[in-house]
Order: sequence, then C-alpha cells, then structure tokens
Amino acid sequence: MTPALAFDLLLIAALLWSAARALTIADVFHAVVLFIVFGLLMALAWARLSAPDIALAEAAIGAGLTGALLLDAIGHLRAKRREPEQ
Amino acid sequence: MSAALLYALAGAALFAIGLAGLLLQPHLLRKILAFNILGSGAFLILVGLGQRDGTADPVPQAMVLTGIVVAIAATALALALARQLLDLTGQMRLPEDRPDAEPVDD
Amino acid sequence: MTDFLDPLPWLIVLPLAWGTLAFLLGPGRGGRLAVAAIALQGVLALQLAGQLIDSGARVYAVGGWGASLGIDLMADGLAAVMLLLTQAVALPLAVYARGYFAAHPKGRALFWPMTGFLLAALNALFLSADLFNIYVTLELLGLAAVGLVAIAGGRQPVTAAMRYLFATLLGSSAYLLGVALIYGTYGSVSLVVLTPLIHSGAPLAVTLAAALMLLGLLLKTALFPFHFWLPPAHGGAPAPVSALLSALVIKATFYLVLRLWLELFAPLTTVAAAQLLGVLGAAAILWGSVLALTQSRLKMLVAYSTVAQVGYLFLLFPLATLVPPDAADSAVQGGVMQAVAHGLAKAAMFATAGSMIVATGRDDIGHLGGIDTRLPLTLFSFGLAGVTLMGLPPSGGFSAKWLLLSAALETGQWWWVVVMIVGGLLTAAYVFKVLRRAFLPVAEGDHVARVPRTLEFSAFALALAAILLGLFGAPLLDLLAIGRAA
Amino acid sequence: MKVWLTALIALLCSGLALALGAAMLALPEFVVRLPGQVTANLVDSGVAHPVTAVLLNFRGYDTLLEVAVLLLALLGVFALSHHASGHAHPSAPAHPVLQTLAQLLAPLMVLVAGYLLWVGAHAPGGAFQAGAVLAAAGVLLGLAGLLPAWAQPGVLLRGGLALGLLVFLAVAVAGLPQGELLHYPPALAGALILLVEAGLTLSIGLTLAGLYLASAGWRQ
Repeated sequence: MTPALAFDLLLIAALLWSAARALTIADVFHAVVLFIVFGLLMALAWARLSAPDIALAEAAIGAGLTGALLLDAIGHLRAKRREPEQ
Repeated sequence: MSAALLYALAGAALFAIGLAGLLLQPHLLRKILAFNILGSGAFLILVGLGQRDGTADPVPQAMVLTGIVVAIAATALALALARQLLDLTGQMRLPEDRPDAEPVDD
Repeated sequence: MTDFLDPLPWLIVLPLAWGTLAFLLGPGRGGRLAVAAIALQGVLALQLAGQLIDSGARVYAVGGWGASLGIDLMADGLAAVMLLLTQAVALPLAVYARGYFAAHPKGRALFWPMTGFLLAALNALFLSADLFNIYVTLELLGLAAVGLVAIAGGRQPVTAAMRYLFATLLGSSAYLLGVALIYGTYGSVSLVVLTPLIHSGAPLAVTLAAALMLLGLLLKTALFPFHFWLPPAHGGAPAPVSALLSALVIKATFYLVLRLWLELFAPLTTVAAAQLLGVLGAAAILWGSVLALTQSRLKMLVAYSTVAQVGYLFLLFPLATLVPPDAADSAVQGGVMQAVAHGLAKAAMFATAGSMIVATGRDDIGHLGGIDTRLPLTLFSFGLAGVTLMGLPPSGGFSAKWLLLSAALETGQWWWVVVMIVGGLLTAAYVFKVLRRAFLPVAEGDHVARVPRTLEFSAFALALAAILLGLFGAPLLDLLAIGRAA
Repeated sequence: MKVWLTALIALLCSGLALALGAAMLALPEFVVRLPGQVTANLVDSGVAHPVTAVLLNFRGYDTLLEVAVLLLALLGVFALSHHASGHAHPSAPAHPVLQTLAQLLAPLMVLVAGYLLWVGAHAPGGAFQAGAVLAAAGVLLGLAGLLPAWAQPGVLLRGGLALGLLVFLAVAVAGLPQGELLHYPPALAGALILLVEAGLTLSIGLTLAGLYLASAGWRQ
C-alpha cells in the first residue's frame, strides 16, 4: 500500500466516522462540532481530488459559515431552554 | 482503481448515512446536518466519478462550487425556519414527530 | 437567432430582473411593476409559441458555446404550453395578489421579489436542456416556494414550510445524485447529447440514476404517498401563494417527470413501472378526494383536491408507455391538458377561497352562509372551477379526461376509466359540499364583508379560461405536437 | 413499530449505498470528455483558470441562477426574522476589544478578498471565495455593532445585496445584440468577467454575512 492510498483510506474512514457520529451523538452541540470537523476533512478530500477551489470554498463556507450558523442556532436553543426556569 | 473513484465510493456511503439521518432523526438541527452530509456525498460522487480516469475535470468542480452555495442558502433558510418554530412551539422538531408526553431534550 | 428582442432569453431575464428590482424598491412595493412585467412575459411566451409554429422546435446555446461545454436551452411544444400556462396563471394572480395584500397585509413585505424569482425559476426550468442547470432551477423554485409559504408567519405555516423544505431538499438531492451518476457515466449533462446515448442496455448507474431522479421529482410533485407535505403547505400559505403553488410549482416537477420518461429515459421504461405510476395516481385520486370531503377548512379542502388532481396527471404513464403511437399521443395530450386545466381551475379555486376567507374573516366551510348574495361572482367562479375539476363538458377538464379515457379504451385498460369516474363523483361531492354551505343564509353572529372587485374579477378570469380551454383547446394540442418525436 | 421502521430505513439506505457502489465499479469508458474542451476554449474565455472559466463563462448561466438562489434564501430569512422582531431586544453594546479588533481586521480581510478576486482569473480563487472572506469581515463588523441593522435593511444595504445580480443580468443581456445571452466578445471577456465578479463578491459577501446577522439579530 502506497502512502498516498493509506492517507486516502484514513481520510475516508475519518469522514465516515465524523458524519455518522455527528448524526448519532447524544448532545447537539457535540454534533455540530463533529460536523465542523467533517467539513474540514471534506476540504482535505477536495484538495486530494485536485480541486483547490472547492477546498477553499468548503473550508470557508461549508465548515466556517455553516458552522457559525449552526453554533448560533444552538446558542438560541440554549437561551430558549433557560427561559422558563428564570 | 483510481483515488477519485475511491472518494466517489465514500460519497455513496456519505449519501446513505445522510439519508438515514434525515429520515430517522427527529431533531431539526440534526436533520439539517444530515442534509448537508447527504449533499457532500452527492458532490463527492459528482467530482469523483467525473475524474475517475485520473484527469482533473473543472466542469464538475465548478458544479460543486455552485452546489455548495446552494447548500448554504438552503441551510440558512432551514435554520431560520427551525428557530422560528422553536420560538412558536418551544420545540426543535416537527410536531407530528413528537409524542406529546416526551420531555424536551437537546 | 441572435436578435436582441428574442423572447426566449427574456422569459428568464425579465422575472429575475423585476424580482430583484421589487426587492430594491422596498417592503411591499413592486406590485404594479410585477403586473406590467408579467403581462410582457405573456406577450413573450405567445411570441415564442408563434416562432415554434412557424419554424419548429428551437435549441438556444447560452453564451454561444453549445453542449456539452456550455448550457443549451430548448423550446419545443411541451415547453411552450407550460410557459403559456405559467404566464396565463401568473397575470390574473398578480392582479389578485395586489388586492388581496391590500386587504390582508400579513406577508406582503417580500411577496413580490419572491414571486419574481419563482416565475424566473419556472420559466428557466421549462426551457432548460441541461440536467445540472435543471437542478439549479429546481433549488430556486423550491426555496422560493418554501419562502412564500412562510411569509405570513404563524405556527401552522412555519411548520408546513419546514416540512416542505425538507421534502423539497430531499427530492432535489436525489435528483442531484442521479445527475452525478449520469455525468460519471457519460461525461455530459446535456439532454441533447445524452438522449441518443441512452439505450435499453445502459449500465446499472444509469438505471439507478433514472430511479433516483424520478423518485426525487415524484416527492416534489407530491404524488401519493409522497403527498404528506402538500396539504399543510398549500392550505396554510396566503391565498395567492397557495394558488401559485398548486397551479404551477408542482406542475414543473411533473413536467420534468414527463420529459425524462418520454425522452431521456424512454428506452429504460417498462410497463410494470408505468402501471405502478398509474396505481399511485389512482390511489392519489381516491385518497385525496376522500380526505377533501372530510375537511372543515376551505383551503385544506382545496389543497386535498390538489392531491387528488395530481393523480390524474399520472394516469398518462400506463396509457403512453409501450402502446400504439395513437393511444400514446392521446394519453400525453390528455395528461398535459389536465395539467393546464387544473392549473387554471385550481388557481381560480384558491383565489375564490381566499376571497371567501377575507369576506367571512375565517377559514371554515361551516360559516360560508351568505356568500351567494354578497360574493355571487366569486361563488360562480368557484363553481366553474369545480366544473373543470369534475371533468364536465365543455371545460378543459372534460377534454383532458376525454383524451385519457379514449387512450384507456384504445389500449384496453378499462380499470383506469373506473378510477376516473369514481374520482369525478367524489370531486362533485366535495365541490357541492362547499356550494351547498355558500347558498345558506348568513348564520347568526356571522358577518360577510365585501371584497375588492379585483379579487372577484381576477378569479373569474382564471375560472373562465379553464372552461374556454375545453372549447378552444385544439390549437394548444397542435402546439404541443411540435418537436415531439413520433 | 418504530423499531422495525428504523431497521427498514437503515436497510434501504445500506442497500442504496451498495447499489451505488456496484454501479460505480461497473462504469464503461466516458463517451464525452470535457476537460479537453475546457482547455481548448480557455483562450477565448477571458480567464486562465479553468474552474473560473467554467463558472463565469462556459456555465455562467448556472452561476447567474445560483446568485438568485442565495439572495432568495436571504429574503426568506428576512421574512422570518421580520415576524420574530417582536421578540428581539436591541443587542447589548459590543465589547470594546471586539470593536477594535473588528476595525483592525476588517480592512485586512477586505484586502484578502480583493486579492482572491483578482487571483481567480488565473489560479484557485474567485468571487465565491472572496465573497466568503468578505462575509467573515461583515460578520465581525456586525457582531461589533458597526453595521446598520439587518432586520429592516435600508436602501443602501438592499442596493449592495442586489448589485451582483443586477450587474450580472446587465452583462448577460448586453451580449444579446452580438450573440446569445451571456455571450462575451473574446476581446472584452476578461474585463467583463472581472466586472461581474467584483459585483458578485460584494453581494455574495453581504448576503452570506446577512444570512448570519439577520437571524442572529433577533436572538435575545
């Protein structure tokens, strides 16, 4: 097995693991963090597919901005949860 | 087998994982994550299969760039709807998916 | 053709431009601009139809590149019919919406820009000859439709919009996966290039792609059992939005199913798959009609009626697949006629329902008493639309069902005739349920207000068009034949 | 009931993955090959980077519609945040450190965006990546309270959001007398594409920032 193939297989395993965990882990905050990790791994995958444009866009938009939107929504969710207790 | 085809196969698995998540997870945020994973799978298949002969193909790459922008647009709209639903119902799930007595979880 | 005033590109550019300008003008503005621009789009669609009648189907290479490198647009008879339907429904509805939002301002702020983008998406979709470009138009259409459902806010519409969004996104993702498989197999997404390449021995990837794309589109068309998202979305949106969605948006994905089935994937179609589509259509007719009968809210009744009427569209597949060409032609004509007739009639029905709700101040069939004296034209229009949905002569619905019926008899598939007759009786039942209530006197404590005249006349124009279609539908069928391979 | 439904869906999804995998391993040779065509026509496209050539020229029509999708999503977010405005409180004044940081970083990010826009003509980069960086700057400024309110965008902000699409439409239509929609004369293609990309960068940046700020704006 060449180092390149080993890297590809490792990356794919990490992609599948982070995707599956993001959808099954109990806490939604952890799920979003895993999803951001997934987005960064996708950026790596695009670089491996000789697609630097997509890698840039995926890191900035797919992981960055989507991540920010999701984290903000979680902030909203938690603020809402605390409300009735006050 | 080319590396590109390998990523296309990974894309197939991601599409299936995302599909299962979209259909099975009741929490709206998780459905949104699942939709994004599903989309990433389709994008990997588009570029991976398009480059299965080993040559970089700018056409599917440009399509995926378009697709990523469409995906964030859809995600933002979905999150805005989910928040609005949370404000209106106190829940981040679609009403019929929710047994009435079930306690809130996140 | 490189004329500056060529109608084909302007049919896409114009709605995009006025949608953006309406946004620039500010919240609630742009109604007058929209009406003028849609009227112009109607002229363009007629002009394009005239070109096709004179010189046959057209292919238009955007940017001058041509397939497979560039994107081709294609205008044939089927596309022209759908374009005419779109502008013909949109113009009266734009007039209606101006009056409706003046009386009922909730949701007015962003209606016009979203409607501009919705119409641009429809026109672009009907004209596209590129599988990936169609994906982009589908997303534009889906997000515009979901946004429009949610514009008035409120618990029920927002829930409906959320469900609709997931359904439409899942549908377009399945479609996109199919496109990826097709590109991965052949290296092109152009319909012009691909159509001669696909034959009955196509690789597994292509069969899988066909299944995924069709399933995704069926979900977006809300064919039984994928109809779960439709009634709350169409029943909960503001009336002009419900009308646009029921009349046009689901027809767009039906159009794609039809085009893919008859052209790109024709070598892969089987009698079993066609019968399955017919069975789902029949189930939709029966299930949708029965549920329409049990509704107590007027707009939910009309929405379930859409579930049922979508079923008729799918009866064309068993009648047009692997049968003699005469029967197939008749079935396709019937299906397209049904799409047009239902588009006009359902737009009229949602518009009249909206007027009745504005007049009575509530969405409840039990409180329609007095409509007959206060809104006689509206009630008459509702009745005319009902005549079309039932398929009674001389309406467009009658022509549609007659064509489907003759195809069924010609191919010996009498069971579809039974479904159509039962469906017609059930339709009559739910239409009369509304009419009967409307002829009762005003109930104690109820108040029926008058509505702006534009609401009444625009709905009447739509209902009348659905009837006239039956009398003067022949030129439309001639147009439909242009570019259809024999 | 619930358990067997879950099992059924899981089974169907695995089946789909397996079918997709089997189909991918049995693909024939390509019939059409586009990378060669892209290279062959690159000279006439006005840019030297193939992906930008596809995105703005060969398949520029997709991009035109996609920009509309993005603006439309923001309209949807506006529509929803509009109804929520009853809940919204004026946000607390931002931390002074954040304000200073934003004032320092934002011009730098605008420079980076400008560089990405320019470099896109011959290397990876372009309007979308530049727009994303601009959006990051916008989010930063917005969080620091240095941008006008998003919930009710004024005419200037609406103009900035619509500019990219309007410029793109104008350039698309300008090609009609000489050819088809979105036809660029080869001599002018480079300049026209840069013009379109500049408008897109600004509008995409504002729109992406708006997707975040318009919804974050009504958090309590």
